[in-house]
Amino acid sequence: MTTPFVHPYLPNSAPEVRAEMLAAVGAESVEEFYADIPAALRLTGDLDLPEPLVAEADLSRHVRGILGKNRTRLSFLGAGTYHHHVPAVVDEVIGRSEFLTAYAGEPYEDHGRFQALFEYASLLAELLEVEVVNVPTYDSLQATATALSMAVRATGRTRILVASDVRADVLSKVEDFIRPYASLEHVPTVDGIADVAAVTALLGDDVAAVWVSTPSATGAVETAMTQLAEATHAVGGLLVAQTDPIGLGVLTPPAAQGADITCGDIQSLGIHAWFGGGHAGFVGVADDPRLVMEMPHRLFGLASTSVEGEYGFGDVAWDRTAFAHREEGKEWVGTAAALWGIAAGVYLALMGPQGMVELGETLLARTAYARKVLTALPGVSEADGAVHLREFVLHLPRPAAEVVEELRAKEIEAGVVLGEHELLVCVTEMTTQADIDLLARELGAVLGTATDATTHTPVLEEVAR
Amino acid sequence: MTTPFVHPYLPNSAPEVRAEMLAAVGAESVEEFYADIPAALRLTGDLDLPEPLVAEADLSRHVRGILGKNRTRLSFLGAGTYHHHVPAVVDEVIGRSEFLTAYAGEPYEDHGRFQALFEYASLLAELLEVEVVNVPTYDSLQATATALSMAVRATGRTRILVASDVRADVLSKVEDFIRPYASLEHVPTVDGIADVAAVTALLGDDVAAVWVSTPSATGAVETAMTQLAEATHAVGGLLVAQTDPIGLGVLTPPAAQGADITCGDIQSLGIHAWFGGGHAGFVGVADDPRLVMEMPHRLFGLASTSVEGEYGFGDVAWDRTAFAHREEGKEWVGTAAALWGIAAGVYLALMGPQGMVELGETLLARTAYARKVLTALPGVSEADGAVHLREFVLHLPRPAAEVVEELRAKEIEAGVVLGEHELLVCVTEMTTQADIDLLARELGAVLGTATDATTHTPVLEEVAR
Amino acid sequence: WDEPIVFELDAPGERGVLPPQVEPGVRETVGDVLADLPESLRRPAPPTLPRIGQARVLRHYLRLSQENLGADLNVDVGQGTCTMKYAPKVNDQLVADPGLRDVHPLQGEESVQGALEILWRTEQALTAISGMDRVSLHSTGGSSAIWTNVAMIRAYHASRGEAEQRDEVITTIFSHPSNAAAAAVAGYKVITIHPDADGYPDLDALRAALSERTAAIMVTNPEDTGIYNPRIVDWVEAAHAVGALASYDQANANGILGITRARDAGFDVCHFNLHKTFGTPHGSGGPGAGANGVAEHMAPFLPGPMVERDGDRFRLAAGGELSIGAVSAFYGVIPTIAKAYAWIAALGAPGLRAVAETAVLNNNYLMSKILAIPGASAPYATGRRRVEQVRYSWQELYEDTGITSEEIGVRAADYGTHYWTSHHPYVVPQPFTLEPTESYSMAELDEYAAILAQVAHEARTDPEMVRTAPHNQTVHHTHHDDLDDPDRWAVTWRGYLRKYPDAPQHRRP
Amino acid sequence: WDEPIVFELDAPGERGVLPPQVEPGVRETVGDVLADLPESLRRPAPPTLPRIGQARVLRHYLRLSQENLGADLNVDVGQGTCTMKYAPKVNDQLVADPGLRDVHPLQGEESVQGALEILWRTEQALTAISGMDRVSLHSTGGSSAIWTNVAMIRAYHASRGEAEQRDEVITTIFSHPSNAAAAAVAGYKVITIHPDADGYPDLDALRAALSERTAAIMVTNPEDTGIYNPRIVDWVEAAHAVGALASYDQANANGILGITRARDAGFDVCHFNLHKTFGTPHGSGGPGAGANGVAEHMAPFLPGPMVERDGDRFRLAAGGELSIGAVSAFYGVIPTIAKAYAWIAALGAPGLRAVAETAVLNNNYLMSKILAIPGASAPYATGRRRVEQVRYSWQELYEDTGITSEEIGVRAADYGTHYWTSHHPYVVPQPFTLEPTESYSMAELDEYAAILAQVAHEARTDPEMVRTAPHNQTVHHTHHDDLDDPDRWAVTWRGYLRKYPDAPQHRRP
Repeated sequence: MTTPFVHPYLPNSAPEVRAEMLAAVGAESVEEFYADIPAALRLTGDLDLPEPLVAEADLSRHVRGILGKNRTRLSFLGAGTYHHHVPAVVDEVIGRSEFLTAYAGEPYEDHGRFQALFEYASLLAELLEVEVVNVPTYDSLQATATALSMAVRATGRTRILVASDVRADVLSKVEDFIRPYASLEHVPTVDGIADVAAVTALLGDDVAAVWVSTPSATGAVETAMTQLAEATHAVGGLLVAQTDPIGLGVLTPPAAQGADITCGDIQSLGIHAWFGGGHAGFVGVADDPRLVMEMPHRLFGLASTSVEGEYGFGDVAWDRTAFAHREEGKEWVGTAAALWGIAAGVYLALMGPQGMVELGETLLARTAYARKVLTALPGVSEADGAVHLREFVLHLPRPAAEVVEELRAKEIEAGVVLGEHELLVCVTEMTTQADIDLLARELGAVLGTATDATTHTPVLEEVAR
Repeated sequence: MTTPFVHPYLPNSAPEVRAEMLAAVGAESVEEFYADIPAALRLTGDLDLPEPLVAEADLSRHVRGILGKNRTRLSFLGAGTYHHHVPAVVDEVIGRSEFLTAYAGEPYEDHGRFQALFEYASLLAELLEVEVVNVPTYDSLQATATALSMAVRATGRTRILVASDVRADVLSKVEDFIRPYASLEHVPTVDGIADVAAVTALLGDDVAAVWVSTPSATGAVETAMTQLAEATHAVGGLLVAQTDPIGLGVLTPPAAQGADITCGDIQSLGIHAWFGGGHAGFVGVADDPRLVMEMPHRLFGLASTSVEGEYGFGDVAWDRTAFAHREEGKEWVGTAAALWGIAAGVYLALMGPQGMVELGETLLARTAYARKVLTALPGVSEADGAVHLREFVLHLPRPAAEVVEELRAKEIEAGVVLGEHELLVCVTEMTTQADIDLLARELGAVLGTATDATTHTPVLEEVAR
Repeated sequence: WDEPIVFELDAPGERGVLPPQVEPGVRETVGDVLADLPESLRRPAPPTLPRIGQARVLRHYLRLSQENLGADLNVDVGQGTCTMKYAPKVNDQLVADPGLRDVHPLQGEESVQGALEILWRTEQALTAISGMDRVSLHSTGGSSAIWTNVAMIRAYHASRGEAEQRDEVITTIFSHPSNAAAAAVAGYKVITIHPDADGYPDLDALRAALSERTAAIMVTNPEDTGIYNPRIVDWVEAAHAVGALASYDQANANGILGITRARDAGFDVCHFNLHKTFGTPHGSGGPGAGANGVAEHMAPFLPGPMVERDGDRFRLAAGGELSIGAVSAFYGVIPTIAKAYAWIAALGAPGLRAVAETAVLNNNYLMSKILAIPGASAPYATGRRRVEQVRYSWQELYEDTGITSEEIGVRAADYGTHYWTSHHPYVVPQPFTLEPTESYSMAELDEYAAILAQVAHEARTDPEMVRTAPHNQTVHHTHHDDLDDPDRWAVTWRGYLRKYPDAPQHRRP
Repeated sequence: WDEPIVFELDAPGERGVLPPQVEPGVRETVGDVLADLPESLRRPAPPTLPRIGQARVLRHYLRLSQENLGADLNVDVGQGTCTMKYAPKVNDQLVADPGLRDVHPLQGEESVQGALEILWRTEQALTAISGMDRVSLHSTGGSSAIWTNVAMIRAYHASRGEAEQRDEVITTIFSHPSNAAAAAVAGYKVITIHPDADGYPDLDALRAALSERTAAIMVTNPEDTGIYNPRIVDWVEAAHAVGALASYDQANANGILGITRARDAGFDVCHFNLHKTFGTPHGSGGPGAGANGVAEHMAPFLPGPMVERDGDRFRLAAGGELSIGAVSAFYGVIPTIAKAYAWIAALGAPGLRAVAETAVLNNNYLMSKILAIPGASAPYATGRRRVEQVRYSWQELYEDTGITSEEIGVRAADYGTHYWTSHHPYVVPQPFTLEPTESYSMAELDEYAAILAQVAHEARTDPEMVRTAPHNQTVHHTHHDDLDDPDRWAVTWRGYLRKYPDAPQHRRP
């Protein structure tokens, strides 16, 4: 140690303590510990980094100064990350040091973590109507890639039919991931949802899976799930349904309509948007060893203990995982997104059955309302006639990118540009009727429609009492 | 219950549960429980309140909407509430459900709370150099009023000499509080600090206490504490020193200079400003039963247990308190500010001796720097030549209220108006050299001084790296 | 955890947090400020605080927190009169907004409109709830608010030249002790009324005590026994008849929110405990907050400044000439006030009424369970319903077994719950006071009653087990006698080291 | 606590949180949206989630949290290779800023300059620390970053037309298992090199394995044994010599921060685990975050979009034609990245070097304590110093007593601490891996070593005590065999109820 650097994160940095420890190990200096690193590889100077902000007050001011440049806005953005309400109790629970800073403890000492994740899986399983749900993986991209890989392995086949409009980022990940084993074939949708006849025509005994996304990338809810399942099963394939559980209080879960593997993201269930960094993926299947043994994730199970009536927990079928098998495993297991799983569990425990029903209704109603008032603007039309949850595509009379820029100047994010004239608009339970009316007014103004833009209301004003 | 009102805060609000409970007690309806309330007193309609925001998301938006109207500013305001850094660990600890929602548990079940408050008292005692510190009372106003009452009771006398410039709010509280027992006599200060000769001249064997404030209301540090103590003790009176512990890493504590009772506020020690709502008061004395038995507050003490080497805790001399004695007690005991005490304990444990020394030096240095650069402006002078910690008074060539308003237009709070031309300016460790330089520039501009106001730097910009 | 005292964690060289250092530019300008201090001011040695790394400080306090039983963790119905209810987490989070947390009370009003609006809206809501004409939020706790009441009463009589003449305050034995204590501190002689034969506040005794010397009656209603005084209007009128004021301690208002209001019974001043009735966390014993409601004729005596609304803007108006002045720093305990506001906003009028009715239902439900335990009783007004809480007695169990209420409490905590005897003095023998509030489910009330039934059963079958408790807590039987002896008590570590120089000083292994 | 499963708390009518309801104006416009759903889409009955009041949900999870042992609570040196260090609370609080938490990834760039600046600054810092030319933060964890490495390697060879030819990846047995696993998932044949006679990675074996079929070597250094490969440059050069790439798993970088850099050893790609080396909390197993550093020639293959700086502004630039595409949703795990940034900012260059040196000092200090316990050893490179962690063995103790490493771990937890055997496969017999990092004080390391010494002592004197552990934890010996049997495992409550229809269903008393 050339110069002593004393810091609150470094308890043993005082010179006298270091000397005592070095003496205990019989070393002259820490240099001895680096004996195996060749001199040519040793860094001679300091790393090229800014001066440290050792005073916490200075660090806080610096970081807050940067983050203060962000602005939240009235937003109609979705496309994978959604602005739903995060109940305070969720943040409280995942902020607890015991959960936040735990890692890979054993079932006895980390009983609480095992139980919380078992409960998460159990709660989500009720929503999905499946019996097996994994400890979360990274995000819906990974979950979908893994789900399709599972289908490939379970069937020993290599063709995958893509029956829905799927998100571009998910598609990109899946393509690169399954490249060594399988290939994707896209079946164009009709009026926003699957073309059952076209899918059926392409099915054969070399098809591992049909991939359905519901809601799709445009927010369309698939209505022909049962027919797709029947057709897929008829050739021995598996139906993989990618979904967002947020609507399942009111919508029939894919598994109840024949989907073999359900996968997707839980960001909607109590996780903040985090600039797109708050995602976690789930994979759910029936309790069928053929599929369960293909899951690469950790699964936490409930077991009895030596005390009558007491619940213990542990890893289910540990031998499936790459922890046990390195390259012989199905995939890998690593630090993924357990805390978001706990968050989603707390969310579902708070929402309960009635909460999920009411939320589903609010989402459907506000989506329908937004479609109605926005397509009432002259020149604005909707891209399809499907049932939509949360998102839908508008066809605009002006280039969508221009419209979006002009509304940003009014601190409104109007939606995601999907095509030259196509705008993907998203509403959630956080988007009130007043918010939607405001968008309609401002969009109308931007499109040159005569509206009563004089009654301009400030954005993000408080809820009317 | 006229109409069922189901709410997350009300578990037993479902009609079927209420019916079951009513049946269990043999009541027809909750109306029965109100049989003792005369009909004439029963409210017939609903209370006149806004519609409830039963959805948490709606409540959050409403409250955030209101609070969003507040703005933090570059501030040189003090006068009782100070902007010091609150270490993250402090907020973490006092945010723990176990501390935040505990109340009056017993020493066994609430061992942690007793220990944390014992430790707070112990840590503050080291800073103050006393052996007894109370579980916090409301604020420095109450602490000072109580300290002076203690002196009145302990001496059986009724005159109190006010030797320092004391804050107007503290004075107001003290006057109203001690009205039944004692009276205050003000001894004008000289050059910001006590006029020892004048105080001595007024002393007599009817004097219960001499009240010194250091730093004073103008931030002046008292240098004649020892002489005041000697003179007071010579007539059998007690020296009551009101102080802010924030400077005691480098300044001699009053008790070490003869003060009999030290009192004040701990807001500076790790408690946010809270718009003036984050205060807690302390009273510290030597372990002298004559004074300790006059303390009305709870005192938590350490005791041995039936297990060798284990520490237990409990109330010291419980029989002093109004809990035990109603109107025969010394004062009252009630919910005051225990959590802020825990916060201050964590703060001191984090700061350690070196932290308090470095902080004290930073405060003294920045205070001196601010006095220097601000009094360098033409027409600006300082009100006295005393040593100052954190606060000092400037004499301005223009009415102070006007100057303050003009600087507010630039999002700077320049200080507290004390007199027509007097401005009380406060700097802390959060006020950097750059902040002070900015104030000097802007104040110069407002006062019409030629300054390089062209190099105007944005307020609250990030720390220069 | 067997967590040492924080001083025992001292390790040379460790730092918990570093403060900002003096900039070179500042040092150049001002020199060595420490060396420049007058000799008498320069502390000769740094304070003997422990030196501990940040992670270890955190670990210390986290472990201590786990050795504590907050209301969030247990079925906290045992602290009757203290209204331990659920303090919603959302309110804690909303209030932690830097826009509230880091604003200074003396900033320009235009920059703190949000804070002022919260104060104004809370005052308005409490005005509606109490029926009073004006509300102040300056008081820093329940007892502090009682003090504010008595200070206003004193100022009122002084303004009429009757300060000397009116030197008595009347209260009841089952009003909160702080009424008596605050009146005494304010210089009043305190007269205490005991219940009548039926267990209700004794109106005849009041009438006998009232005179032109009476400054005020200061009463809690429902009383700490849970009994509502049905003749409260007669009490107030009797006081007014002799020129005295009537002060209403509404610490026990939880069961009557939206049911009846202070003003309707004729009170001149009243107060609420925001941290009790309005669902803010109790903070291990504060910060709380008090609200004082007054009738118009008492408004001039309120502490200043008050928030006024000017159209869409809010501003602070200084207190008038008759104001009692500052009762606390600035404008009251803002974080607590803001949480109370959010709690009221979430519930509204129908919610507050549901709170009251549910709390009362829970209380009577729990009472039926408790009275079914052999040895438990509820003295006074036997057979009548109670409002918000019940003061029970284990006298019968004590006579049968010799086990005291205090011993039962220590043993109950072995089952992971809190239990409290009651405020002194123990007019009710072997007392305990339970107040379930609206926050606990039927299942949780059943659980609590089952624990007390179990302990009462143990008292009869295995009294030694109860007497030697605690058996299942972080710490063992503590020698509390030491704490009453000035030669043996240790209020700080400094005192402990001096008094017990030979005590074992733990250092981690 | 004996806390039930959340489903057992079900109570009809209770609500945990209420969502916003459909406004009358919306309902008027759209009608009954549920009734309008096609039959197949309308869920016939609400999901069977439990109905629980808010306070009870909170209490449930708070109690579960207290049954968990986070790094904040214990001396967490037992999870060697996982770099359990202190995650500063200030970073958690700074990052919780709504300005970061609630922004959407597709907002206009002008409104998210703060988020982009954090990404850019973090990339710059990691570029300096690794010496690489470019850094991407898209990877969502350590193994995810290894996947990104292998995906880029695959894309690189494909761009040169060698995708088919190069179908092998070489790793070492003491590199993290995810290197082998990810390479296999990417379609590669995996060749694993075992140590040489001295315990170092075997260069000759590598040379023998390399060929024109080799796509890459993927190695960890220091390896999970704590041994630094002194011939790492020779390894990289040997790989390059046959046209293969060299991928550096820097999960174990904590001991070499500021000491040596990936680029200096010639690596083409490397990755860091931000949640390990850069002090972000592990979140019960994520979210973590990975950073991929690449040399210039690998930059075209990075996932997109990347942040670019334009003077004072920051913008997102889409990935190019050769990019491997999206590896995660949007731009990576922002909260973790921001915490890592703050950690680096607090320490700077001297701090990172002090971190490395302190971690290595602590590791060797702890090693001296552990090796003093009879029955413990550190196989390979005997007598040499270790860098970041040490893989130890209880083989000798096992031979003496029959007590396994796993049993020791369960018993160690009785003393309030965490202990982990090691990654499979157990090449080192009866392994355990300790990594003290820089976060623990000498006293805490002494405490940890004393606990292991105590358990080892028990193994010799009272083996039954060790074998029958746990004795002092929230739960008792669990029948883990059930979890490997498809007929008996229960992965969800739903599955449990179906498989064990007669199981006792707790309801609170």
